Amino acid sequence: MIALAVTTSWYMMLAAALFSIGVAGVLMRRNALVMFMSIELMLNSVNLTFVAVGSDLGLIEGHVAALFVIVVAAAEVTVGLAIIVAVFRKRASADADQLAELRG
Amino acid sequence: MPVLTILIALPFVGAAIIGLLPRRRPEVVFPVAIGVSVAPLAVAIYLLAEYSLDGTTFQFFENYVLSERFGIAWELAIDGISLFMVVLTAVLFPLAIAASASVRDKLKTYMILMLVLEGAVLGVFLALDLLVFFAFFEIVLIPMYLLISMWGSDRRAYAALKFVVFTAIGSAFLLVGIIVLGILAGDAVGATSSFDWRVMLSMDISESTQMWLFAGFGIAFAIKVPLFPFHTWLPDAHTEAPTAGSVILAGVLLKMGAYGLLRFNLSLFPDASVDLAPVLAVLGVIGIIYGAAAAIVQPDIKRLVAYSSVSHMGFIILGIFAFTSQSLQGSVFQMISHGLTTGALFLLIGMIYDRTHTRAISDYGGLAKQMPVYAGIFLFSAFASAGLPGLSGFVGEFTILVGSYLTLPVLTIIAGLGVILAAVYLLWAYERVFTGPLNPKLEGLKDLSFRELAIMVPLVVLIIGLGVYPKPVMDRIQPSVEQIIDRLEGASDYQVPEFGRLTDVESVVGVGHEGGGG
Amino acid sequence: MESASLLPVAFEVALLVGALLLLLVAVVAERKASVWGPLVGVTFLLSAVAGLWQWMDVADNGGGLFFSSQNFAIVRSPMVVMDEFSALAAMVLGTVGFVSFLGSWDLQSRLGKRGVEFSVLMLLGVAGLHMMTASPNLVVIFVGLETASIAFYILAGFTRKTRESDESALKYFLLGSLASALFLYGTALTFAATGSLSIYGANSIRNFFADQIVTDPGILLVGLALMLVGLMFKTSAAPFHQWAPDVYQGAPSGAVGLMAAGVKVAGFAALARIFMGGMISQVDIWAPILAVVAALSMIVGTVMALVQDDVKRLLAYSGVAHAGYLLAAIVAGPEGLEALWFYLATYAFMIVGAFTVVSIVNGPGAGPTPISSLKGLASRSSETAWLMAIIMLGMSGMPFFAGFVGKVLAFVAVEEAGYLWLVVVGALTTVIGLVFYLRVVITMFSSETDDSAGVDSLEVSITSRFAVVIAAAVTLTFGVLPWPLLDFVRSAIPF
Amino acid sequence: MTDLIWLVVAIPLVGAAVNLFLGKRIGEPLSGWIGFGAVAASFLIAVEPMLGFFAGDSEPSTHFLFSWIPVLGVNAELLWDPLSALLTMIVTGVGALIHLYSIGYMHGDERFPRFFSYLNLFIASMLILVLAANYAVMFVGWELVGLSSYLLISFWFTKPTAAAAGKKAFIVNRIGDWGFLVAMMLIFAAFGTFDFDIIFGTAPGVLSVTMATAITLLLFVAAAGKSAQLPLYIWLPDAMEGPTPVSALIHAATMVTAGVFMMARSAVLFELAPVSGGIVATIGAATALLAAVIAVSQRDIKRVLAYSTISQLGYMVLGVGVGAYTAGVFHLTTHAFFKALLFLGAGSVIHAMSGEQDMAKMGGLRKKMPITFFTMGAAWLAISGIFPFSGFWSKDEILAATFAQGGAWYLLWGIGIVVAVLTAFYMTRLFVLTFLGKPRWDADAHPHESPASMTIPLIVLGAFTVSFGLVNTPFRLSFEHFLEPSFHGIPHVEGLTNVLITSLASVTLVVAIAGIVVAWRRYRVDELPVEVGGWWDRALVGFGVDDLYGRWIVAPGRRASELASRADAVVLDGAAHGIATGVRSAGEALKPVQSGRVRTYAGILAVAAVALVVVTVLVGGGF
Repeated sequence: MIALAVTTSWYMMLAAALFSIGVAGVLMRRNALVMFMSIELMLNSVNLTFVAVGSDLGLIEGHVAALFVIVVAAAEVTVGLAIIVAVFRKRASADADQLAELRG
Repeated sequence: MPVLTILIALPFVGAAIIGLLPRRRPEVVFPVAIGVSVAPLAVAIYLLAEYSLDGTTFQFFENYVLSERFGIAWELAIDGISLFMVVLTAVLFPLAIAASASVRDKLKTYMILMLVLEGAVLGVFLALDLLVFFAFFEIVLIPMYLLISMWGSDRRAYAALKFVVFTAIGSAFLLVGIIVLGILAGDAVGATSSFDWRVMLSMDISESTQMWLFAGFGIAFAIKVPLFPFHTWLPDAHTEAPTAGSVILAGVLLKMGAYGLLRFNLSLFPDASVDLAPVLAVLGVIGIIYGAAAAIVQPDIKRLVAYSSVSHMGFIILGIFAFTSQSLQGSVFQMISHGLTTGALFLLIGMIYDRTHTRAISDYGGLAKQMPVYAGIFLFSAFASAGLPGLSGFVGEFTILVGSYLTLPVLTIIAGLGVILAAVYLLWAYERVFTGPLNPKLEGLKDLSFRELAIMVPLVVLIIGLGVYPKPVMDRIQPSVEQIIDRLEGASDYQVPEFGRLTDVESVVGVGHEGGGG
Repeated sequence: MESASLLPVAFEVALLVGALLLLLVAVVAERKASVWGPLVGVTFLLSAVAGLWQWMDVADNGGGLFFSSQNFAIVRSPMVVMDEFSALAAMVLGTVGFVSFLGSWDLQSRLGKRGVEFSVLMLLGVAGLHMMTASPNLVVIFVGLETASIAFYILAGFTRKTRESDESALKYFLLGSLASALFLYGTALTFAATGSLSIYGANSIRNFFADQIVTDPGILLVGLALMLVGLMFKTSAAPFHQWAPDVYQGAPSGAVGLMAAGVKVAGFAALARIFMGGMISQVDIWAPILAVVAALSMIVGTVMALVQDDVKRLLAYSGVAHAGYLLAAIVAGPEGLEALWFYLATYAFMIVGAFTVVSIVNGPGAGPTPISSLKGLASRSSETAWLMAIIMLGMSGMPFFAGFVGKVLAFVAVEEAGYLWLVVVGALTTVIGLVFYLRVVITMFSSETDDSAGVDSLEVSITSRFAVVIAAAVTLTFGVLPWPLLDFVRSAIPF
Repeated sequence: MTDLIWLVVAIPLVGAAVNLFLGKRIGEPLSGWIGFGAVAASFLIAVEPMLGFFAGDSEPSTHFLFSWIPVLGVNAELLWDPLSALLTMIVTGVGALIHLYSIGYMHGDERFPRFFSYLNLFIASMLILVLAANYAVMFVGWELVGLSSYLLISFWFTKPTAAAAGKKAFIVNRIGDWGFLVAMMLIFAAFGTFDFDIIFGTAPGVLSVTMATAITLLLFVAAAGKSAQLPLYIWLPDAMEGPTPVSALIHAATMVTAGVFMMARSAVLFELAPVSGGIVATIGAATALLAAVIAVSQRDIKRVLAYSTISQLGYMVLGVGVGAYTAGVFHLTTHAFFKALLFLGAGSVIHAMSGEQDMAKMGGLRKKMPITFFTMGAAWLAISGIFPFSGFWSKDEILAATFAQGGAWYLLWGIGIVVAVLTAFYMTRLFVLTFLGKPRWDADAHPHESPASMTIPLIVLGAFTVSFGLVNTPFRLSFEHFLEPSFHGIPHVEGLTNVLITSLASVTLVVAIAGIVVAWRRYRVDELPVEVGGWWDRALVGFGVDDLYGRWIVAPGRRASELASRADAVVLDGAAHGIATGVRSAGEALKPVQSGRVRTYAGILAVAAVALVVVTVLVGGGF
């Protein structure tokens, strides 16, 4: 069996795939929560890229950046969930398309 | 002593004074407004007296650099042409304000807008820096828009918006043209950009660029003049505007277009001017005939005078693009005369509108019996507008027609027909309104009051004065016009034809600087 | 700069300290808004003064890259830079923050205890915004961006009782975080391509481009594009603008001022910093794209605003159009920066003033704000009507009002950069703009309404009135005498 | 004394201004006397220098007043030479008489002072026209005369027909003025100036035949407008709406002759263009014939005289066309006297019959109005061309000159003779129907002789009508000698031996007498011939030329204007509205895209992002 060397570009492609899945999730899923989950998925794929490149180039900025992103993602989660819960508590479902009064 | 800056500042100061007047005593606003508007008139008369004949054409030069990098300077000057535009403005505004006695609601705002408008218009005629010119040219829109849409008659919203959009589109192209020209001038001077008129005068721009710039500038000024296809805003704006608005619109605002053509299109883009002259002259002449024809059948007296303005401005365009010093000088003179005559007509219509609140000609009849003095002055103004010799209208029109013949023979002959049509629409209107049996509804109308007479007398005196002895005005216009003609001759291959040579031509109309038909 | 003094981050520190103090005071002072109100105002003013102090310090001994004291290993990619650019941004954000605070005070004083949270969020949001402008490091810019965005997501939904506020907050949050994620992925790819996260410093993106020809720029271009998407979303440029109208309409009028003004100032500053500072050598790639987006924004913005009946939606779409004009200034490269800053500074005040007037007329909370509600404002409160007219004319680009100077100078720079067609689009869309701005003006001055409501019957709170007066004053003074501000701004072009 | 000439013009102007502004205060008779005084003063001032020419010892002179339009080199300048002196004499002389007459005629009119103001204005404008030293100043007089005729025709403006007649007169005149304007354009292009002395001095050597023809034909268009020649004569009959003294002064003696005067003044140019001479003469003859025929059928006394004037003007134009300028001017002068007399006489009759103008309701006025009868009798004989009276000499000279040309001109001479017959016929018809036969007055009519102020002018004019002919008999051409300085260099009509002249004169005399006798026998009967049906009706309305114009020029003109005005609203405004609605609909079209649903926005955001990435990569040349 030929030992395939796992290079950084593999990681990058994986991250890109994850990112695309995230975007697809935001577009296709109705539920606001799932949309928000997909966005978090996108952020994590970015983390993967940062870490992969950071270790590949031996630069610490990559890893520091990943940490920053995790912190920010956390903040976003708290606020995001709070908003989504607040908005959909009074409503039947968490369907984002319900909210369409502001248009035109 | 920066006379010109003071001249521009005075109306704005006046507006501020009126703004500060106590709200409790509204009756004080009207007299103060007239008083304040007389100040610029005094300065204008001072300029008229001080303008020396033998000096260079541009006098009272002021230059205060605003931005080194972009080459923008507060540059003002006055020459033979702008001198009389300034005087015309300074004369018409007090009269228009005095004629606004019947304005009741928000009189303070009305007067502020009128004075701001006056300041902006004075700025247009005095500015030499292109950006400063543009700023004043564009800002004139706002007070005019508000005047029409707040004090106009029934279709005022539509008319005001139409006026703004037409002119704004024009000035959009003008802005693009100015910026492109500014960059070119900047390269010549070595800065990012330069908007100094003198720098642009000394530049030689390639023929194709001149064409584009001529088009950009030309569209804005053509809409403002208004030239034939772009004139449809004029009848609506004039009809719906309040009396003072129409007087200023016809008396002064239309001249900004013609002034722009003279000052910028002809001087800065001589080659393009020579190439495009026939096109614009043709549009001008169409304007003359079309405007006059449309005027004949207008049911509304104000719309009739508005269309007559289209016709008269057509003469001015013909004169400008015939490129002889006689025709150009005739155009400038006609700009002054048209301001006075059409201003007088609109003031008069305003006076009768204050009494009867209707502009439809069919509502009138036999007015001359009820208001003889009013009828007399109206007939006088109508004949002045139709170009009766001895009055200012004739001097302008005659000089244009005789001056334009050599370069645009066929067009000038057709333009001459405008003189007949003018008599038709004015006299037919006069007949329907003033002669015949008195319309019963008009019983008991009082003739002109002292105030109204006081407004009309200066205009009548000026119209007669300019008609009988136009020499002092013509002598001051002459050098500026010569300068433009030299500029045209110098830059392009165009040679101004000499009058008095055409004695042995074969075909009667076979002459013109291109040798073909006019 | 041996000892890492706090001057470079003085602006953020001032705001943070202010926020903390505010929270403490709020706990003690319970309901009395009049106690902690002035504190917020003072904090904003202090932050602006900090910006001024930074400016003077930079003017004396030159800007510098900070937090790069020798012993840290990140001398190669500093986190914060203090130059005229960031100092100017601080001053603008500080003053805009102050004015929008005044504008929103009607709202806050009504919210009782939660009013404090509103102010804290405003302070933190502005701090985040300045972080975006003062940092050469892409990730720190992202952090600043997220801090501000999160603060404004909450502000958008602050008056939760009304349905529109919920909808606006949710939309803003979902789309905002999506855009931020895109931006972040862009930074990651740029990092992958250039091996650096910072524009300045030893191992910076700029040096990367300086010393080698990029053979295989694929990854870099994608990264660059995604960063553009993120920032253009934030500055509501078309076609990434769709969130703006709904969010502005739904959000409480008091809060929208800061959201609209602050995000635009910071967004464009960051855009300028990254693209003009870092990637100036790639200008012939991103400039044409920005030009197209600018033109699109101008057209979509003005055309859509023309058919709006709601004042806030109209102002939102006009914001899209203004984003177009600002993008045009960036397209012109360094030449356009002067115009960019002038336009940004004056536009921020105008938009805050406009929204304050809306909150005066229709109440600071959320709710429908049809244009017809402005009808006859001139008779109800002539001063407000005149001030709003000045702001509207300023926004429409009328000469002798601030908008004109910014727009014309931007067009000059764009023309010099060779994009004549963009200038033509700009000039023509300005005409459309004039139509709907004048529509607002004439609605106010039309006297159809019966004057039974009596003259000056609309009561206007001092703070809102003061905010609108400042906004109109800025519009008028910098319209008639723009030259001092222009010279001041010109010196803020470090790169 | 000639340098006081500008006073001749100034005094009537002052008179006009005084009456206009202070009229109401001055009141009825006084303002009339002021008007009369002004014109009489001008007359006295002009007489003395005129006599100088008569004695043959003073030279023509120009008087510079001020520089009017510098850029065109036009100065306000007056030219004093025999021709202008003669016309000044006619204008001020006849004018003064008519002013005197008007004091009586206009008695009791509420706008009495305003009438004399307009009359003075007319005299002043006519003097400007006559004394002008260049075409531009002449044009000023030309149009001001048109203005005053407008004001005077529609003096009783409360009558819609009067107002319409005034407007019609001015507009038709304006058509002529357009011709004058275009002529002046050509002149300025050719000579670079409008001054007569330069133009007439250099023209023969310099001007080409085509240019000369063009200029002269255009000048003739102007003359046709002013002197009511075919096709622009339609305004004169309607101008009778004005008060009778106005018809006498303007539409008989002075204004209508302005066209002939102008052509005489431009004789040098006409000499250079034989073709236009022919055209002018032909049109003159045709007009004379047509007008004479129509005059025969007219029932209104003033309309008879109006068509008679058009016919006599045709004679003068024929004279000028033939090249006999002196003859033309001579006939102009004599016509001024007897036509003014006829009109004033008619006025006196109308005044006496309290406004009645239809000849069918007159008759037998001989005994009631002896002075009017005798003076109009003299004028009747003069205009018919009976021997010692002035009309005979002047008309005969024109016919003789036409005959002397030979060739095709015989046809014109023939027409001239036919017109002479018709003239005699309709004038006798008028005279007989008015003064002789059984009175056919209405019940309330009781005519009486007019007051002295009206009859004195009649008598003076009568004297001139009788005597003036002798001034220029074929044997002693003192009139020609008098005008010689104005027409130096113009070739005289040759081939007129004494024998030929006397024989031609006798032919015209016989023909005239024949005309009188036929008319006398037809109308000097108690039972008047019925003149209705067929030819009579058509002639009465001037062969429908008027409504021909109405149908073929005025109506289509109005339709074109309607079209222009509607085109404005539909086409041009349509285009403007099109653009506006286009922009607005673009906005409306974009609205649904803003659906309000978050996922649509996210979708568009994503698609746009992908698009941007793809474009950037392509632009950057990546991968």
